[in-house]
Amino acid sequence: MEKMNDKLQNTAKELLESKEVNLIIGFAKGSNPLRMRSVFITDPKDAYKISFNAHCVQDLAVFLKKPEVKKFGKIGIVVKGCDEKAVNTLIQEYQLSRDNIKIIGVECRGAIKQNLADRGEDSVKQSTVYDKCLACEVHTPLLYDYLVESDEPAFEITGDVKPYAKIEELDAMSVEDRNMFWQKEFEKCIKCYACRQACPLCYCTRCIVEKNTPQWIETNIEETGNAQWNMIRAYHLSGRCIGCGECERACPVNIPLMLVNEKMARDVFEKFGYKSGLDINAKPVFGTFDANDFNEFIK
Amino acid sequence: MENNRVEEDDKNAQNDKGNLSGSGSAKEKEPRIIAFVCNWCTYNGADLAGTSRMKYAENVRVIKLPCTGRIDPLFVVEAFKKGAKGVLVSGCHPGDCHYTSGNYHSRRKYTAFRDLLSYFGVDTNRVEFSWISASEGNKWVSVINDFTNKIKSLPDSSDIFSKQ
Amino acid sequence: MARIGVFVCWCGSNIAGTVDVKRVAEEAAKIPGVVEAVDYKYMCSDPGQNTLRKMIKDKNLTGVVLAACSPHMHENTFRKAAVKEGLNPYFIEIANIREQVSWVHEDKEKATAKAIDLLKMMVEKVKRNKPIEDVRVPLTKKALVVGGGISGIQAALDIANGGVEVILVEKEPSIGGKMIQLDETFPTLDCSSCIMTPKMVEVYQHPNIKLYTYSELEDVSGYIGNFNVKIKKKARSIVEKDCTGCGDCWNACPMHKNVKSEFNVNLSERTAIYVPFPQAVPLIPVIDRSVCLHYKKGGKCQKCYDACGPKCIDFDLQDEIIEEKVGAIVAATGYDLMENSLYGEYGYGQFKDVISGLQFERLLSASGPTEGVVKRPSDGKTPETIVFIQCVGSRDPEKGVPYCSKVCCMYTAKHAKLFAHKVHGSQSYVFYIDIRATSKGYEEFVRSTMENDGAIYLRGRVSKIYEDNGKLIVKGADTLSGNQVEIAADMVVLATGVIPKKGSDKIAQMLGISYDKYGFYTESHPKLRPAESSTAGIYLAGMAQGPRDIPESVVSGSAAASKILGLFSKSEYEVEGTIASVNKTTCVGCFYCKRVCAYSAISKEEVKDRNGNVLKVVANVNSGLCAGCGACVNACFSKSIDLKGYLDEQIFAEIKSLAV
Amino acid sequence: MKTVINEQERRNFASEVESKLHDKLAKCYQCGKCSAGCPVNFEMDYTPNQIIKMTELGMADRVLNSKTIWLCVSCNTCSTRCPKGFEVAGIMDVLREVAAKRGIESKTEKEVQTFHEVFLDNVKSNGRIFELELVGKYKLKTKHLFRDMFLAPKMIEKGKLKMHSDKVSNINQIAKIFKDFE
Amino acid sequence: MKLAYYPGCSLKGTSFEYETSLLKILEALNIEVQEIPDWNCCGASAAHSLNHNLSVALPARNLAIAENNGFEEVLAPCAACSSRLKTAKHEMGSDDILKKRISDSLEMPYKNSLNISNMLEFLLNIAGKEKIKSLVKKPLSSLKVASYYGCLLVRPPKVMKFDDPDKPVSMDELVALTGAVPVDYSYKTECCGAINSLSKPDVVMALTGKILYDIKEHGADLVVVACPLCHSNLDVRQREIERKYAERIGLPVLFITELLGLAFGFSPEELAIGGHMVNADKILQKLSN
Repeated sequence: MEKMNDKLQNTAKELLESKEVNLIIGFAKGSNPLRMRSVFITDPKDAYKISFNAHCVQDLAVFLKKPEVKKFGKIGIVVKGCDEKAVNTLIQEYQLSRDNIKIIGVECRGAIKQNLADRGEDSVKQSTVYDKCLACEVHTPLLYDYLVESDEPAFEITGDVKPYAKIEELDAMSVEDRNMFWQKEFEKCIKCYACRQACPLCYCTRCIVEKNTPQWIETNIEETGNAQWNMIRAYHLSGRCIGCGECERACPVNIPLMLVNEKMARDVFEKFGYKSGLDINAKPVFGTFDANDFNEFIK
Repeated sequence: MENNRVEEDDKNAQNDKGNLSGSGSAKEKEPRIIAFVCNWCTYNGADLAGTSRMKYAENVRVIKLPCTGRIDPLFVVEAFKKGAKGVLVSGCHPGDCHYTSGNYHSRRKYTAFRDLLSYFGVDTNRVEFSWISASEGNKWVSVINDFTNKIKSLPDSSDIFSKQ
Repeated sequence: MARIGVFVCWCGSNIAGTVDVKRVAEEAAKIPGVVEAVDYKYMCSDPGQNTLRKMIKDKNLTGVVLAACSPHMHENTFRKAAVKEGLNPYFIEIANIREQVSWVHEDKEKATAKAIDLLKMMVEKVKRNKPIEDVRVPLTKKALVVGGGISGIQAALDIANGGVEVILVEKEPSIGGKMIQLDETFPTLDCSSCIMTPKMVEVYQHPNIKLYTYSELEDVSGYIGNFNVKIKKKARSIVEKDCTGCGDCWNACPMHKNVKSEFNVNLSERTAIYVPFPQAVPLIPVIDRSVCLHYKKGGKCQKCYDACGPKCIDFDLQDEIIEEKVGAIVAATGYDLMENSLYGEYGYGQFKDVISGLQFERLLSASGPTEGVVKRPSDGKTPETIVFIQCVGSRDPEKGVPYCSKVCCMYTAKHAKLFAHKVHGSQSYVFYIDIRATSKGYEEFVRSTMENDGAIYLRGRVSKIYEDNGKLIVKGADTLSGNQVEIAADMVVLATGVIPKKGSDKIAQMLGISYDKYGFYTESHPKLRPAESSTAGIYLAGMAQGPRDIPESVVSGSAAASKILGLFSKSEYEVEGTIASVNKTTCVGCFYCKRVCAYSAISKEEVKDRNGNVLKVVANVNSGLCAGCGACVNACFSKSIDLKGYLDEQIFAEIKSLAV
Repeated sequence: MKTVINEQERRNFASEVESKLHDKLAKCYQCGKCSAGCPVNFEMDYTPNQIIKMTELGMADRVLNSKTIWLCVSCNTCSTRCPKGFEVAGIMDVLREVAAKRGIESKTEKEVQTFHEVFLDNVKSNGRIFELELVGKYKLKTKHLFRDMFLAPKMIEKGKLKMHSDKVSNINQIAKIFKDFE
Repeated sequence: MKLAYYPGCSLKGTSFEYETSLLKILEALNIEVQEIPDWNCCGASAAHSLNHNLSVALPARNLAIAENNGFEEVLAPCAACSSRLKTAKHEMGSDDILKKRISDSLEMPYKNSLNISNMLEFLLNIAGKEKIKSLVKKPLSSLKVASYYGCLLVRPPKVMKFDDPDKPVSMDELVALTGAVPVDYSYKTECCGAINSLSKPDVVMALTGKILYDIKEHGADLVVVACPLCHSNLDVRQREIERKYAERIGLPVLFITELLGLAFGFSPEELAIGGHMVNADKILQKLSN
């Protein structure tokens, strides 16, 4: 880890000193050593604060949408492979210019589930990391200006690992049972929109829920309105969500939102062969079409 | 602020609801079906069914839009929320879109949207999609009749968008 | 407060026979906002319209709903009537209770209930209508034609003869395109240059046509009626106004026999300063700087300059950018032939006497390298047996393209025919898969090649060509007799497939028009708008759209021209106001709208503060280009774009009115 | 020649071939390039393109009893040059396999079929080819005892015909492969 | 990189000259290959003619053994063997179910990761032109050599992915490296009839005869091949063809490895050139002059 941190800090320092960027967003140790927090560095002298370990769960790309961050112009950001896909998507969707961002990619071996970390877990294993890490295809970020390699070995995956196994279970259920499942989940929703706030790709300055002519979503907290919000969120993120899992982590009532996001991602891949966040020059799946697209459900 | 005038009318409309429901008198044994159709192909196909005096089930209410590309999947959710038992989306056949590609874009979105509906426990038998050209009056009739029969055969829905 | 008038039409008994029109009107009157609801026997009749106009005036209506026949029947009738009373035409809505109710249902009770529902929907919609103004776009009455082949020439002449100024841009040093390279044309066998040259000269002399040859399109911006184009006039190294085309310069050039002639498809040579062919228009030479000794050897050679009487050669001329403003554009960029070298089994490039169809045209042509005598490229001998192979590259998804190139069946028949006429006692064999001869006189032409000119047609493809003792051994199949056949030929002519001109995709991107996966420009509608591109104000002509023959190319050139003359016949271009508009405050500029727009109607607009700093980039709808389909509205996550006449709010109101 | 097409039989045969071939018969547009380049066409009773069409029409008897399918030497000239990318050589394999499965013995090209069978038997029992045994068994089966006999002495002299061969030692595995895929 | 060697049945039998010469030049090139342990027959044409799945499973066993022994690259000098190995790889690459069935049947894990090279590919890509050229001690400049490719080295191109199927050049390039003059002729990729050698000798003689007479006409001194089946048709059957068409041919047929061996300075005995049916003494003499 020390080697990694040295490289991270040096890179950050150089970038700030050379004025190539005005701000670096990274991770720093919090008061609890097993919880990492985000840190915003403008002074090269503070670069030593930056650090990385298996507790760096947050997707820092979420800050790139904030006006108070945007005003810095050229920004450097520390990203894991999964989070970097968010950066790609932001570039793809014109929310960020490639010229204005320096991507400091870190090779990530997996992030430890925060609830376990809070109980003192500190080792990266199949049983301690998030589901997204088990299915991770981007331990090394796809796009970066600087790469900080991990000095940890990759953890072993043994047996038949099925991340998000619940999806298959849901798929196998009857419609009524799925309805029951989600009704229970969405009943809990308090429409706090934390899922939206935590999402690096929910960057609209005026969200559709805030539009009242027409009222797309019931504002009060009742079942159909809750479901409607969750529906719209899922629909707006399908083909875009890069699976960082921040929405689910942010949800105060523990709705398993990644089961929705991941399902849509699989669906889009199955139907259109598209995976989000891989290529800044790719046409987004719902920004284009193919004359031979899936047509079977249409009479 | 943009629409005071209308909001006011709406309130009145709600108050008067009981009085003016022409359809209300049938006490809604008949399921309501909303059809979102494009102006160029399906709407004309339905017109053709009319001029040919073909007969079909009365349950459908057509909402005309310029193109399937304009038919937002979220309209479907809204229709369910407002009590529709079935929703039909229909437009020009692939390759025939008046606006070149509206139906292609729409098809992609509905492919994903339909799966999402089903995943959330909505019976996808309640949403129907069809390509009906301006010359397919007979297809319009059979799609409407088949869909109406299908909807009638389904149990009362209790999915997350239909609960009142 | 809305003041809506409702009219329920009987349409004689057409509606009233099945729908209780009185009850519909009664129910309508109860809808909030409806000030009066009446029923009338025939709303579309003059008295019906007068009733409508009277109520608009008397009751000071802000909106009208007619429960009547399909809007596709009389919407315009009623809109016009409304306009006469000063009401915005888009405040007329129609509930279709004839085609969708009375004609298709029998149960009067249910039909009436449905009619009431449809009417309610429209009342709720009209309440939320906003005044829409039709868009008027000023027109610059000048046209640009890109490409100086037969279709481009035809378009330019037709537009110019209609009294409109035309700019014709051609990439090559001369206009004429591929057609001027052809010998005689099927099925009438009139000589191509005899019918083409006068047209080329007419273009040159036409007072309304400004011709830029050796020039390329550099940039296009703007929209229908108002395009700004930049044309790069490449340096010809000749002061054009002084040149007389006398030929002293190219006769003096020491670089003769060094460069392959493009015009003769590599069958002859040309000089470094050259005109591509003697009838070139303009008859002004150009210096090919990539081979000219003056440029290659530091200015030492200037033999052409010395020979030139008027001293119009200027070695230092530079490329020039010309800016023009035009109102409409014709894209007629033409075609290329596929690379025959893809077919290793046919030995093109390896065996000198395996040539392309276009090369054979040059061998047949009196202005060609052999002055019209058919000779083998290898040894100059006159061939006695020629094998023609059709579908080389066409209908071949593995190595070439899957489509049919359309002209090869006919030109091969022509080649076999002309060869029989030129070389007595000669023999042609034609390998074909299907014969496509579907225009006037075509089938007869092919039959006569077989029956009168003795060409033997074999139904099958050729698998391989070998060389053996100066002969080409062609190994093919005749599937009709079920035989493998070998023919010893003196020469083999490949009917090479047609592909879009190299670089035509770049021009399409510049123009913002769409093209298919092969690169052919796509029509706005394949049947009903075949001359229009997907972008308003840009029209298509010739082979750039897909394989076609000369008459079809001429027709398409004329069609594009007539579209433009029609457009220019009005003082302004008018489009329906039901187009998209952007809420620039809430737009975040993700440009999904731009991605899904089939009309390139959405552009990026910078929002700046007082000091000119860019605050953000948002979408902007170009009203001249928007066709009003609404695909952008669906693509918008934050619902910052909406479609006039079909606002989200209106659709929601319609749905809500149906709430049960 | 006349053929009455029985739609059910046509479909059965065509789809059996298509599913084994992983390709569609309708792809072929009968240009004949396969037959044009086929090195053994001169010996065949039907040209390759005819075989494809006949298969599509369900003429199973004629196709499976044809000389063509056994004469094909799998040189792949046809598949390589086919403008539609159709597996022409592949369909010959499929038809041979179908013929063998149906127990159809070629009347005219018995030698080819027998050679393949003897060859596979040889592989099955040794794991590798023992050439002398292969040739011997083939000759016994076809009764062409003396064909090519004059070659033998010189080949033995040159050391080309070995008198023994190495077998695969894990011969059970070979047997298992044959069992699993036969 | 660990290089596996799949000899195939012919190289252990009728075409022993191929193996002998091949091992010699690999030694000279300082390339070490290891025979795949307990390899089995690829099934050749018989398997794919009678049983598609077997035609994939038989070569797959060899690939699986090689893969599980840590090899990354396989040399299959026999054109037919390399074709079957490559086809098996191609088939399993597009048919996961079959791949799994085979892997289950073999009771071995299998990733389908090996790269397979035929002789020419191996020489050009793995040994490299430079190295071959540097080893040429006796340029064969007096010889005119026709390269005969046949079918299976280049066809079908989507599986073989090697050279141009209609205008192949790889063997001619190797010939040129030895200093010999490559001879161009028409029937480079025509089929010799290969698999039907025993069962349809008349057909095979017609096909092979056409090729041999064409080569002869173009003035070649000898033919080189990279396939034991081609070799046996062109070499073993040559006398018979001469008799049948009553015209002498007298073209020695060498393996490309033998030609390279001669250029590297090995003696004909070291390369087992004496094992051929058509006597090569005349050209060997021409060389020593």
